[in-house]
Amino acid sequence: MVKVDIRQLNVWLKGNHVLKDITLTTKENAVTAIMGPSGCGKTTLLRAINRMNEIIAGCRTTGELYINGRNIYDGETNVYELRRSVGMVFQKPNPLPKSIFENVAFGVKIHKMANGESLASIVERSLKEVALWEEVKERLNDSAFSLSGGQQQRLCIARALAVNPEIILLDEPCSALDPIATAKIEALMRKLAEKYTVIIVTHNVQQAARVSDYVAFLYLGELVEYGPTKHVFENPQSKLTERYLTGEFG
Amino acid sequence: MGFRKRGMSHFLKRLKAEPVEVILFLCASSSIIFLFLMLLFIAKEGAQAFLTFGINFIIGSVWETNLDLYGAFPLIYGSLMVVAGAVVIAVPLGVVTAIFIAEVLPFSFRDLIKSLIELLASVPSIIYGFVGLLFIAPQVARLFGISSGTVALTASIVLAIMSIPTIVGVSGEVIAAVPRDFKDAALALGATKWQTIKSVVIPTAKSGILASIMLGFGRAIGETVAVLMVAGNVALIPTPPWNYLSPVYPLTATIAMQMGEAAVGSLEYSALFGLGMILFIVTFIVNTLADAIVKRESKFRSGVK
Amino acid sequence: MSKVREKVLFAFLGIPTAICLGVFFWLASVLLSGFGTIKWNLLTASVLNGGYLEMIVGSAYLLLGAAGIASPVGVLAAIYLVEYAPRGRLTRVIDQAINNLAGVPSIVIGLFGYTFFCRQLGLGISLAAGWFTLSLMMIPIVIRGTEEAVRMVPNAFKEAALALGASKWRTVRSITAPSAAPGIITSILLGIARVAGETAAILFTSCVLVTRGLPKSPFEPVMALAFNLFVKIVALGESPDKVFGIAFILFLMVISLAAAATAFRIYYRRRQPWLK
Amino acid sequence: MSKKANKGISTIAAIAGMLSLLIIGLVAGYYVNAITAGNQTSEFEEDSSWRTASITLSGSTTVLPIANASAIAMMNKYSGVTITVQGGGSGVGYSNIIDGVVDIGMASRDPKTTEITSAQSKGVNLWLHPIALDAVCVVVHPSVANSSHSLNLTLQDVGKIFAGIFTYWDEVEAGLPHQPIVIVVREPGSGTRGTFEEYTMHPWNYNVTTSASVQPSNPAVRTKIETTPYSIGYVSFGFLSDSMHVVSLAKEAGKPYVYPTISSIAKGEYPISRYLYLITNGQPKSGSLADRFIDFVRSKEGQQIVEANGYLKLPYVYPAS
Repeated sequence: MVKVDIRQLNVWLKGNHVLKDITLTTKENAVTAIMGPSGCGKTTLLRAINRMNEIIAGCRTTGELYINGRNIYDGETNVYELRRSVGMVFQKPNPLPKSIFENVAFGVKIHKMANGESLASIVERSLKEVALWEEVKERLNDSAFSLSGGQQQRLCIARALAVNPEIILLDEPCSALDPIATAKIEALMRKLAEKYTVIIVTHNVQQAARVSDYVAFLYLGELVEYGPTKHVFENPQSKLTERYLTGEFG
Repeated sequence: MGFRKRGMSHFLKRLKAEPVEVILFLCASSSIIFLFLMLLFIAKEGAQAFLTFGINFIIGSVWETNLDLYGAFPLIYGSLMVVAGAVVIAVPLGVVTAIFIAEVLPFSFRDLIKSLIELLASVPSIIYGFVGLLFIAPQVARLFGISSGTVALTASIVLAIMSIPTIVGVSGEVIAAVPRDFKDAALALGATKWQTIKSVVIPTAKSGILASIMLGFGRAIGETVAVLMVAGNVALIPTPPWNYLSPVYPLTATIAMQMGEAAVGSLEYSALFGLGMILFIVTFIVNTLADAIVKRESKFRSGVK
Repeated sequence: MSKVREKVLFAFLGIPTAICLGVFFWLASVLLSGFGTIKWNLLTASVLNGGYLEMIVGSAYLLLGAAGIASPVGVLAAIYLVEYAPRGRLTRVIDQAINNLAGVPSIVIGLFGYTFFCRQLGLGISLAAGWFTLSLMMIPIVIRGTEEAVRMVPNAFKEAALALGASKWRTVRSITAPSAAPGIITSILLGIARVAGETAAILFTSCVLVTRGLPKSPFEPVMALAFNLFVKIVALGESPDKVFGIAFILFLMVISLAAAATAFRIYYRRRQPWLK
Repeated sequence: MSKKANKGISTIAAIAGMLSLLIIGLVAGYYVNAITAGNQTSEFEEDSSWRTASITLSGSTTVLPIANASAIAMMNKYSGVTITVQGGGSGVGYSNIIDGVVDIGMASRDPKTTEITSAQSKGVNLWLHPIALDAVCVVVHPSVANSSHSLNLTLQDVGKIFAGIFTYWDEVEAGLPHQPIVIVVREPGSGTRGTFEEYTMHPWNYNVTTSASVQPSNPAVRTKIETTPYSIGYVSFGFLSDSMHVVSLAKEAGKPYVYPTISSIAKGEYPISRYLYLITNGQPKSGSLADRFIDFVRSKEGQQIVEANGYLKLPYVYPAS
């Protein structure tokens, strides 16, 4: 099942042509990794999927991007509803300056989603999904900043899950974390793929190999190679991909 | 005492090691020295008034030079009334303007409009007084059908105009300091711009905004020349006390008006320094509180709580 | 649709901004309306012939002297606070004192200036007393501005010098201070702009209504725009059209100082890539 | 951009800035002092040292305009003299002379007893030089009285009004409007206020009601009265205007009501009049600049300045020098 279908996507940021004619489709309930050296446009590609590029001044986008068969750049899409259904987790954990509970409840409140199910149970369910519940259930009213980095990042994932998204975008979610916290998040990603479509940006080749089903390799704003992870890693079609995978540059 | 001893010997050691540092240190401590001298000299000159009238210097309700009776309450009340009016006008205008500039306005306009409003902050107070006397007071008189426009309301309006740039400037900085991360988090969850402002930007910046309001308040209560020109200068509590259409005689205006008339060393002279003392203490407290708020906030941010 | 509702809401939020800008333009137009009535030859005519020249130059004397005192003290204090001060109680007290000094009302500074500089130190009503009094208002501004400028100098610059074996003071002199110079100059300009229109602080300390020419020593009094404007309106009750010229020149002087400071800052921010 | 280039630019900018300011200051100073040097004329004898002397005046804001204009006129006439005029109030005029801070004080009232004792204890001999005559005129808004229905009051009536004993106009005189009286006064220490109270309040131990509006100058009082219905206040003779009604005053009941005119004031018929003074410590030394300045103010030219500022010239003429 095709979940995200990108066709000839071009993005300019402050006059720089950051993404050039990207065409790519991702499968439902799979982990797709976007990798490439820094500055290749992988974060911009990710942020194109929930239209977060728009909040940057001097951004221009052309092309089409279909989610569930609807072009989100058609001018009629409700961007707020789009961002609810496409959750995002950032490079650096970014909890809001609120309590742990309020962080998870934030999205539920702004979308007025707590009908029937109580807010507390949504929070509990979301925190359980990221395996954080046991660690924080006694101190839900503490500042989110009292958590460790890894916990903060899982909290941010829980916050995204609380609003029932279909797609989760993760922008190098482990780059600020230690190896143990990284392992936990990676395991979580595999679990999330059972229920959600997961797209992750990473510059860590091993991580892409460990967690993803599909992998896309971006270089200087162009899509160089895209395919099932196993296939790409074992038999890269492009010389550039091969050199990147072997660590020649990146 | 122990602290000072250690400080002293440390100081002397430093003096030998790096003499430059001592000069730098002296410059840095000049603020403390002058603040201390200020307290000392104003208290010295004002002591006679406090000794003569005791608590009645502050709560006494008759300020009458001919009788050599100095009860500053009507003056304190006048100051508070004018400043309260200014705060009511300036805070909503200033804070909303700061939010609008920082969060809503297109990038290209931000700097221009911010600079224009900052320029307003540098206009001298005597110019505000001049314009207030010439243009605002007559309008107030006409609008409310009162005979003379030099009343508490006019003073409040003039003060509000003067305080808005301070409030916009400082709260603008605080709002700009709300981390990008927080806003991204809310936006990525599908929050609208307004929801982001309401539930992330304002709560995060609120103590900074409060501090900016207090700083504006401290500025306003010490404002002299503009207020003197438009407040009407009657040393009485208005009847009823909330009547903004009656003239008042703020502390600062009293000092500036009567200082020229008071013979050095007289009770009147001392009473005017007493007023200075009251102003000094009030602004000291307000500023210290504003600082404390800012500091507490930065601690919370770093997760200490 | 929520987008439309939000647009309407933001339009309402824009009203206060429009009011603030309206006030600015109104103020400017009011003062500009007096523009035509100003006789420009009075700018260069002596007070003895009904002009403003001594007041203009007198104001400049006051400002330059005050800046001459406040700049070194403020800049050195800021360098101490950023580069040298140990983290401790004393430093915190100094920091707090600077904020409190900045918040002292100008009329109180004026009272202090009169009793301390004019009477205690025996300076009398003089240019020097005005310098010291005004510098008390400038010092906190210069310190805060310089602190910010010095903090913005990247550590890498300083470390480069220190790694070469330069002493701390040497590093400050040859790396930190020059890199921060534009910010320091901006803060001094802002300090001058802030006190340029100050009336309450010089009311009792340094000004007279009329005298001949400019002070020949710092111990003589001076004529200044703000003071003369105040006395002419409040004490002499001269009609507004007679003093409009002084008001307008004062406004112009202060606004151009402030605008110069802002322009200077923007220009140098662009030229110093590390200031983002 | 390299560090070095930046350092060079900012240092040069700073030095250039300082230098140009210094040069501008020096040039401006030179220019100012060149154009403020007046022309030499000889009205007084040539041989004395006063031509290069300096004096300072301070005191009453009522006298300030006269002193200001006289100082400018005299400095224009004699290129070497410097006359500095500060403000203050009559209180400052006396205390500065007693403290020996200025050469000439200005006052629009006689010294208070405390000022006389203070002067005596410091060995200062307060010497009052009348330079102009002034009358304090009681004025009301035309809504109270006008040319067809004028208002006559005794000094004690005026006192009762300003003390707040009368609060409505019809209490003062039947037929006046039943409206609260709005009282406008000058700031404490003002000579105008002192003179006014000396004649209308002190004889009966009245004190000005605290509900009075305080105004800092004669023009301010005038504006306030002109724009405030049912108001009463007082101004110097020179500040009367057609938009206010001037009250005729009688010393006491039964005495004639006198309207302030130049002749009634000069003859001493109008009850509230005063002299404006310059004050020195003892008789100024003959031929000193202070002496010359006082003579100048009393000369024909000086008395024209007095009249131009709305006060009455002295009824007698002092010989020049």
